[in-house]
Amino acid sequence: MTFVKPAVHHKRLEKNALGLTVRDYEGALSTLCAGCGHDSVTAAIIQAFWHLSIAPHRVVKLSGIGCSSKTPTYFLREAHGFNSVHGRMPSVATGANAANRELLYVGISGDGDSLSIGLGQFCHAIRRNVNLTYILENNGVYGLTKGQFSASADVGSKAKRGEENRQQPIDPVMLALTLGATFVARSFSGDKAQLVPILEAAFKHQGFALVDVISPCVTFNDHVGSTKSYMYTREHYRELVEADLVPLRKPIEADGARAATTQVRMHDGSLVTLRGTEPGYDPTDRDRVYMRLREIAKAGEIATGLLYVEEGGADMHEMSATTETPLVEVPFEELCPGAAALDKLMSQFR
Amino acid sequence: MTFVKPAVHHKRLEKNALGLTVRDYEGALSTLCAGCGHDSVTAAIIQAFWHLSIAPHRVVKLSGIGCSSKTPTYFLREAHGFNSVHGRMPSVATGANAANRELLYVGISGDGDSLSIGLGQFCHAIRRNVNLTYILENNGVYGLTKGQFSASADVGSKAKRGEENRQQPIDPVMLALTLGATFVARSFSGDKAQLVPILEAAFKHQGFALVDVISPCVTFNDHVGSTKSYMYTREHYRELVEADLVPLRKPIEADGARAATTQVRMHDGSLVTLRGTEPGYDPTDRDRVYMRLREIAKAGEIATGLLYVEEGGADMHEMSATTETPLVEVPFEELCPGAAALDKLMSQFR
Amino acid sequence: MGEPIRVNDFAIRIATVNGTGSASANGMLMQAIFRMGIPISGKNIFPSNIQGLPTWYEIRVSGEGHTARRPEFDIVVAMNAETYGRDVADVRAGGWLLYDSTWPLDPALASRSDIHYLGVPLSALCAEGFEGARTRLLMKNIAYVGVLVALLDLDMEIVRGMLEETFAAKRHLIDANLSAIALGADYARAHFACPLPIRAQTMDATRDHIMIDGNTAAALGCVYAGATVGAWYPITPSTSLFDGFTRFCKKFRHRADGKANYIILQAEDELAAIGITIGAAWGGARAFTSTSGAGVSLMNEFLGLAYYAEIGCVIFDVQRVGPSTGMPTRTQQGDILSNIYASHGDTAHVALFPADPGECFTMARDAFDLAERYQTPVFVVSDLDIGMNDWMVPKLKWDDAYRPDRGKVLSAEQLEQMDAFYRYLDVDGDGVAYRTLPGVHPKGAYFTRGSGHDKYGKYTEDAAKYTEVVDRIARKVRSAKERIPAPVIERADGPADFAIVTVGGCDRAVREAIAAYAKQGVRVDYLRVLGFPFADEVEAFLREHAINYVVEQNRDGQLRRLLLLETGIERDRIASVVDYGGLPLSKHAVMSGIARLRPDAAAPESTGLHSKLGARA
Amino acid sequence: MGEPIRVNDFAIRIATVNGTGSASANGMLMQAIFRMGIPISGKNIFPSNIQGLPTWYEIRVSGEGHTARRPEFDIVVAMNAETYGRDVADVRAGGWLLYDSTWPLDPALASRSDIHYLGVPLSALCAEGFEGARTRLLMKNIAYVGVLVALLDLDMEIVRGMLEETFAAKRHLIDANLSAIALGADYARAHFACPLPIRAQTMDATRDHIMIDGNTAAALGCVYAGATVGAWYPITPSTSLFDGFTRFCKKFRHRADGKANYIILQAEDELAAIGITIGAAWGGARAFTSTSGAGVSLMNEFLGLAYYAEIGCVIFDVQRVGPSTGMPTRTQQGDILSNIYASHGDTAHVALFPADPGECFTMARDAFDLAERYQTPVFVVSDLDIGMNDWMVPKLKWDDAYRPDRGKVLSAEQLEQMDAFYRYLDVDGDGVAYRTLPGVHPKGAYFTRGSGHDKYGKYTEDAAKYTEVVDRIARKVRSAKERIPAPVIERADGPADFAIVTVGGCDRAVREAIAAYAKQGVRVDYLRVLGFPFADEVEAFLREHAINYVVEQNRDGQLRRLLLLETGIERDRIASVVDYGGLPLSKHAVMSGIARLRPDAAAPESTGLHSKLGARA
Ligand SMILES: Cc1ncc(C[n+]2csc(CCOP(=O)(O)OP(=O)(O)O)c2C)c(N)n1
Ligand SMILES: Cc1ncc(C[n+]2csc(CCOP(=O)(O)OP(=O)(O)O)c2C)c(N)n1
Ligand code: SF4
Ligand code: SF4
Ligand SMILES: [Mg+2]
Ligand SMILES: [Mg+2]
Repeated sequence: MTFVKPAVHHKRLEKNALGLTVRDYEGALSTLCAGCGHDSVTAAIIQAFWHLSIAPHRVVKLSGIGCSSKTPTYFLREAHGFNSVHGRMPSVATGANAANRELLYVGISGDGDSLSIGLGQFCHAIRRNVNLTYILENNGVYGLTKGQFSASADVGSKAKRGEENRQQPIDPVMLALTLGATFVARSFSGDKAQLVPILEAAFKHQGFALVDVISPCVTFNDHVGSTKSYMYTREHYRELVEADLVPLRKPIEADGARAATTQVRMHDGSLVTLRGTEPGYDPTDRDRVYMRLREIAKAGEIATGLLYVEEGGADMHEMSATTETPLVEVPFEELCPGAAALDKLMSQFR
Repeated sequence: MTFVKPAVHHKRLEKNALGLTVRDYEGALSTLCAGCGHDSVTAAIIQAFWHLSIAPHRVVKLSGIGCSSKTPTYFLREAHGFNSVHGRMPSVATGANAANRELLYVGISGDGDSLSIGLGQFCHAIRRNVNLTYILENNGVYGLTKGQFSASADVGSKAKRGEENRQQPIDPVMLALTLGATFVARSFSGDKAQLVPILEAAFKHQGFALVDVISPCVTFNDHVGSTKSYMYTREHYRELVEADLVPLRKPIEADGARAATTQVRMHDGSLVTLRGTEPGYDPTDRDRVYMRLREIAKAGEIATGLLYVEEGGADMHEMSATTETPLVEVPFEELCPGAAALDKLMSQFR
Repeated sequence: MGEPIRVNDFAIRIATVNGTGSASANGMLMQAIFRMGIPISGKNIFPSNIQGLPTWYEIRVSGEGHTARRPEFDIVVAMNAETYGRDVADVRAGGWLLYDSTWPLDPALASRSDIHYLGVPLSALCAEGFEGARTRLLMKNIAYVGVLVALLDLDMEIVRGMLEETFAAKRHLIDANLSAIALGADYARAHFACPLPIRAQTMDATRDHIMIDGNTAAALGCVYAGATVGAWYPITPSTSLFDGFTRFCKKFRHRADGKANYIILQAEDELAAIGITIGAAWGGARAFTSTSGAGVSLMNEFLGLAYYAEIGCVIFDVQRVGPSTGMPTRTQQGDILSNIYASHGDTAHVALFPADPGECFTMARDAFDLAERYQTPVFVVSDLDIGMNDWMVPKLKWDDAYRPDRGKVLSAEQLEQMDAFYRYLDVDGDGVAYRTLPGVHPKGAYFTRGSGHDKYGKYTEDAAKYTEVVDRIARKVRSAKERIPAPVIERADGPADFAIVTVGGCDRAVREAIAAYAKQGVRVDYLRVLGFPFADEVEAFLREHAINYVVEQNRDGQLRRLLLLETGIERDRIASVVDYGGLPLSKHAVMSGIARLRPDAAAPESTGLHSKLGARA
Repeated sequence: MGEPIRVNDFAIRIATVNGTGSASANGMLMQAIFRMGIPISGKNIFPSNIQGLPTWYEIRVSGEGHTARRPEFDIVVAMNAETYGRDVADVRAGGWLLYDSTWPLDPALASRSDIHYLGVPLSALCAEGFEGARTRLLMKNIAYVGVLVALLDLDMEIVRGMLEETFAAKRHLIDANLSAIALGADYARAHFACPLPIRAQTMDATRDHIMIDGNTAAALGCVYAGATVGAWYPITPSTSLFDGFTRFCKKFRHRADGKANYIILQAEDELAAIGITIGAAWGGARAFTSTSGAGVSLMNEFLGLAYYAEIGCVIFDVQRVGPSTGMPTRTQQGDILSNIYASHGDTAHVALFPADPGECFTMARDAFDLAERYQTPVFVVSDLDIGMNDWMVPKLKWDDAYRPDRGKVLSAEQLEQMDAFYRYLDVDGDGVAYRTLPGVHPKGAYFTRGSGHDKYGKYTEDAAKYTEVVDRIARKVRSAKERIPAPVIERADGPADFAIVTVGGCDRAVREAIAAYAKQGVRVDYLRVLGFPFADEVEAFLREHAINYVVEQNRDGQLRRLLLLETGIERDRIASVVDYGGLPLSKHAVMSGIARLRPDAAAPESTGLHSKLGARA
């Protein structure tokens, strides 16, 4: 397909429902390389939060270690952030979410962080269905340690110095589908028009939402021969599903102009409209999605879009029957059984 | 299906090509619970090694920690064994294999060992295609720590004390297929007739061979309500592919009596004959295998057999272009470049 | 027999096969004696396996209140033919071997002339008295309890009462148990002179006490301290801590709508368990994990993060024999240093050292207060002996006036009024900075990281800005000594000949040794450290004594090393007495250890066979 | 100017933006001076980031051969407007600031009256002289080299020769570089009095030396020692060790058929890296991994296994600032204790402490010999400064007579003749048991485990059998001190006023300090530990001195702590002098640290501005 660079909307001064401008969703200045895909993802995140009118301080942003994992500093300066240790963001996010289920959790990771050292935690966060948007900024290399192949490097992909990767890549999308993830998307840092609505839907999703974003590393993996370069991604890009989120606040209008849509109602009532770009693609049929993605991969193309979504699954708290009140807010008086109860209990130990 | 307990062949005194009896393939007395599925797997391993006439001391047996991981003591007393740390057998096996590619490596693990703490290493050993038979003795619980759910516990499966598991299981077979494993089998500790030939084929396979064996824990997970009990497994058992290995030594005879067979030539030239028990099942078509297994799982059945096999893939050493000579045997004189070369090299550092 | 009568002063070892149901029989025996008002303790010496291997249960009865392990067995109940050899050898000279005489004893084993052989055909009696293989097996255990009821003169009314309580509505079980006891007791009375010279007699020393294991008590402490997030990965001997926490939460922590006021996450491994704990603590919950040495080894990187990013969380290390897998069902104090200095780089972690289940309960609470006050990981350093064995301790008490010390947390109101908030600024000059919780207020937002940061929380690679923060952290952690419980100090009557310094579960054996020394006229001062960083009293005490024997259960003298590193004491004034074979400490080990270092010191008095002490099981 | 002429004694700091190609320009400068025969060293102070942030390169030139960092800069080359402020401040009083005068300097920055401002319109010159943005950017770097060639009077023939070597057939690159140099040099000669009072002059002190970083040298050592299996996970600052190993293996280790005589596995994380290393060592290969602190933290459990199961493998810890992620591009010696006592339970690991790349090479070799001899993990404790910076060391040498010490390995023939083989039996009474390799002989088979085992290799939970093995292991590891390289000891002329004890890369700065003390008439004895367990000489040396200053680069005085724990020295005779901000050690830090403890001791002499030393970058 030909790739159309998304129109950049200059909404700088426009205000959202909270009266905030896009600026209010920004963070510190990026220290990444000029042109790094991760910076585009950051921009899309800012856009999505702004667009959804989410109060920045009700967001928690977490990451592991890597260039990608640095990015939480670059958005939402009013959100608590946690740049944890390499590959272990999922557990930290799980714990934070356990303590306070009311906040919105967004985790940023890289392919090294998620698929090498962090593979176990990544898979188990999916299994636990932690209510977390997991953005995997996928560039096929370890950027911060200067360009070694990561586990998502494709067979035959060439490193900057010329070696060819011979190991099978781990595809986070296929893995997530296999592990039962309830929201699986892939996009491209260069396609903000696609990425922003996917992120919006992910933020609304109740449960673990994987957003795998091909995010080229201009310094170590953007050369000819790399399969994670801008050029390669653009040339092999195939959009399967366009997503569009209609937040609860807005009246839902029928979009008569476009056919073949699926609508998924998110936890908070908002609607995601999914438009398959090929006939018969059903983003709610896990197995058919899996097969179609395999075919596309075999054809050497990169399937993108909100590839699979299943709303209504129990997240970690539901599986644990945790109280609706965030645990941090339950008063101590309700937590401590008190002296009398202890005294009574003691008789069982005699 | 009805389940037929395999006939136990008393070959105790029969000798194999090396002049060894089954006894020569045994190990220390088991200290597992009477009736533990793992002991049956041990018996099958002994049988398979004996039948293939593999010299015990040319085998390396490794494990992590757990009841399952204790079993390497119970077979092949003349083989070096390594009971390593919990969940990390794959890396130890990878290293041992790196040092000496000529030996036969068999790793024994449990579902806790492989799918919880060890999930990352498990996946990466597949990705690296380490030449290793990986036997996962799967009982849905942590036996050695007394019966907690493991990551392979099915949704709705009941623990002995009554709690119900609510998390999605991780199915090692589906995972291995997704990750590109070249040999994927599942069997049942109670079905030695099926298990032994699968193990034989696995031992012959060049590369990573997963043998997932449902192996009931009679002490903590064999009650009504458990989906990894003997009873449940027997009742939901579905054999998809019968395997039969014809070692290189024996003349290969055409088996006219059975149709619908696929023959796969193993690395050493021996042939595995696969007989699909349902029409159209092709154990060499990864994607169709994946789909069929999903269907069977959805129908509440457990697919067994040598489910997928692909011979001829490059294993870790081939991908690394390592010399055929085991590295442990390369003489030091060949390894050390010597004083003259160093002297020459030094000029580059001025 | 010539043996003098000894009341409420004996030790029994019961040898069985694990998985055969002897645990409840042994528990019954314990409880009966305890309810007779007699101080008692039980040590379970079990294999790392589920079923079919030798296991021992040791009961110490002591009217004087000594409840340390006493590896000098008056009676050995030998129910496992596989271990007859060592079981016969383990009877003290003059003691009794109780065995199942359904089958004759191997003559080689029957040849000790210095002990009494008491054969009871337990299997045969049960085969006659009961139906069904499983019932017979179980009732054989109850039958040996019956034999001991007669031999030791236990109060049958108490036993009956216990059974009625336990089985409540299940009359047939009460009857079955009672008749099994009768089988044993009647046979004993018919064939042996009952009671034996060693025997039990009702007293009133356990009224305000309970029998409890440390993991259960610690779990209860976590519930009472208000912990809401628990993350763990199963590992012996810490598993029962989370079993207990789960049980108590189910009991105490469900709201009216049935919803849980807590969340327990069985993690995929220890890295995830500590990650979840840190995440939850950072999010504002009282969060903890529980593990053993191997788990702590895996948590090292994360512990360094929590130290440097200043996240207060609680880790229970129920120690077992290490390094590596070691002996998972044996006790040791081998992780003292690896807990306190966990992680690469310069670190030191706050730690509490409970000596028994009572302290597990209170220290669990204290650990959360310290963690939140000092914003740093706090270890509760327990061990298998404390965590899994049955200890007699005063009833646990709770003060309803207690409220958690959350330390310096800024509320939304406080933040609203501030110009700016900086996470790592030492505003009060006490080394502890203010923290904020996520979601509370936009002004409270900051970026937590394990990479270099300055006091404003900003990323830095600047030497001075970096060191300023780590220097404050060092100061902060050192200052925790002010809130660490003071050491237990007990002084001899008059000037001491020497001092013993110890930690954790060594307490009982050391006290018993000191009592024995006192009887021999040797005066010993006693100190037990309760936490790290050491309170000032610790060094002051050490300085009082020319020689301090540091008694602990590890090979390399880790507490002694810690004292050497973290106090100013001269090395010659602290000497190591170690015992690290994996069994709970005994007076004997303490005294013989000291005797080895100090030829003039009294060796433990002996009432029998000692040669193989500790080397068994 | 009044400044006296100082030949071959100056320090330059070059401030640029990372990712702009200044590294090769700085390297050219270094090489030119080195080839002029003048001792030199380079320190790269770089950010943990890939492109666009401030980075500094420091060059120390010292005819006397002092190559420690000297944070007192005669010339600062300020090429990064973002850091002009600190760069101006970092020029010593009387020194020179070289800046790009294409744009005027902010008057606030131009106001130091005690330094000389040398403005060169580098951008303008390059814009004129070259085409294309990238070329102009690169050539600007070469142009400042040109300026320095003129200012310092570097030998232009040497520079030309270097360029011809480097670009060989690429004439146009040689020409471009030469003209960029000419641009700078000509401008300097036209506008400034060249050379400056500080300047270079050809000498003959580097003839038998090379410039190399420690990671490259260590990698070469591994190749020469016959390592065949390397497993690693990328982490700064250890990554270049495996880059080097890969490069040298490609060069030296392919057989005639093109096949590799080695295997390098990029593991999925550090747990896998050490697991692979242990597996390969167990399988009989010389195997190693390389990491930094965070990696070692993750390896703790596996290291305990290797210790207890007695598997000899080699771990390079190229230390950076910790705990946690810390400052990944700054140096520290913060992992000394976490290396040596890695793992829960009682452990102690053998360690070697190289001081420079030369020792990285020899100690890599020694580490494998020790690992196989003592069947235990061996650390090579390097750091970022040693590992990644450019050091001048004598050419590496190799003795072709060297053969690996495989320790006690039984061959098939030996096994064939034995009745029975037991893995953990102390046959020779030296604490080291015989081992066998998989696949060699049926009689050699045994079961390796991290769980309790007796000396026959059999599983055990028996106290005596367990302790027998761990006691032997303790003895074995202690005995390694016999083969640990002896400490470097250098004595003052006449009785010493005090001693300095140090480790690793502190060597150069400490020696420089000692030389300075000597000039002031203060006599200082010197000891540098080369490994652990400490050779006996270490304690003997400490005992000779009333006071030993232990100089090291971490907050808590880890070497001092190790000496306290592992020698018998009194605590008052070892005092800590620490520097842990992440920059390579300087004489100044050593002397001012000692002066703080010892008011009578001389402070470092000063030639200029010192106030912000070390606090920069
Ligand atoms: C325990 C540990 N090991 C290794 C590292 C070094 N390290 C930092 S980032 C990184 C890889 C990052 O790769 P990726 O997640 O793909 O992020 P990218 O930089 O490509 O965005 C590594 C190996 C570390 N920080 N911690
Ligand atoms: C690091 C570490 N954590 C925890 C344990 C405790 N542990 C021993 S075995 C085991 C689980 C074993 O489960 P599985 O692999 O399924 O084996 P099974 O016993 O069921 O055969 C656990 C958690 C350990 N040995 N090491
Ligand atoms: S190195 Fe690659 S991933 Fe890292 S900031 Fe630069 S372009 Fe981005
Ligand atoms: S506990 Fe379960 S898995 Fe372990 S030995 Fe017993 S039956 Fe087997
Ligand atoms: Mg990446
Ligand atoms: Mg299991």
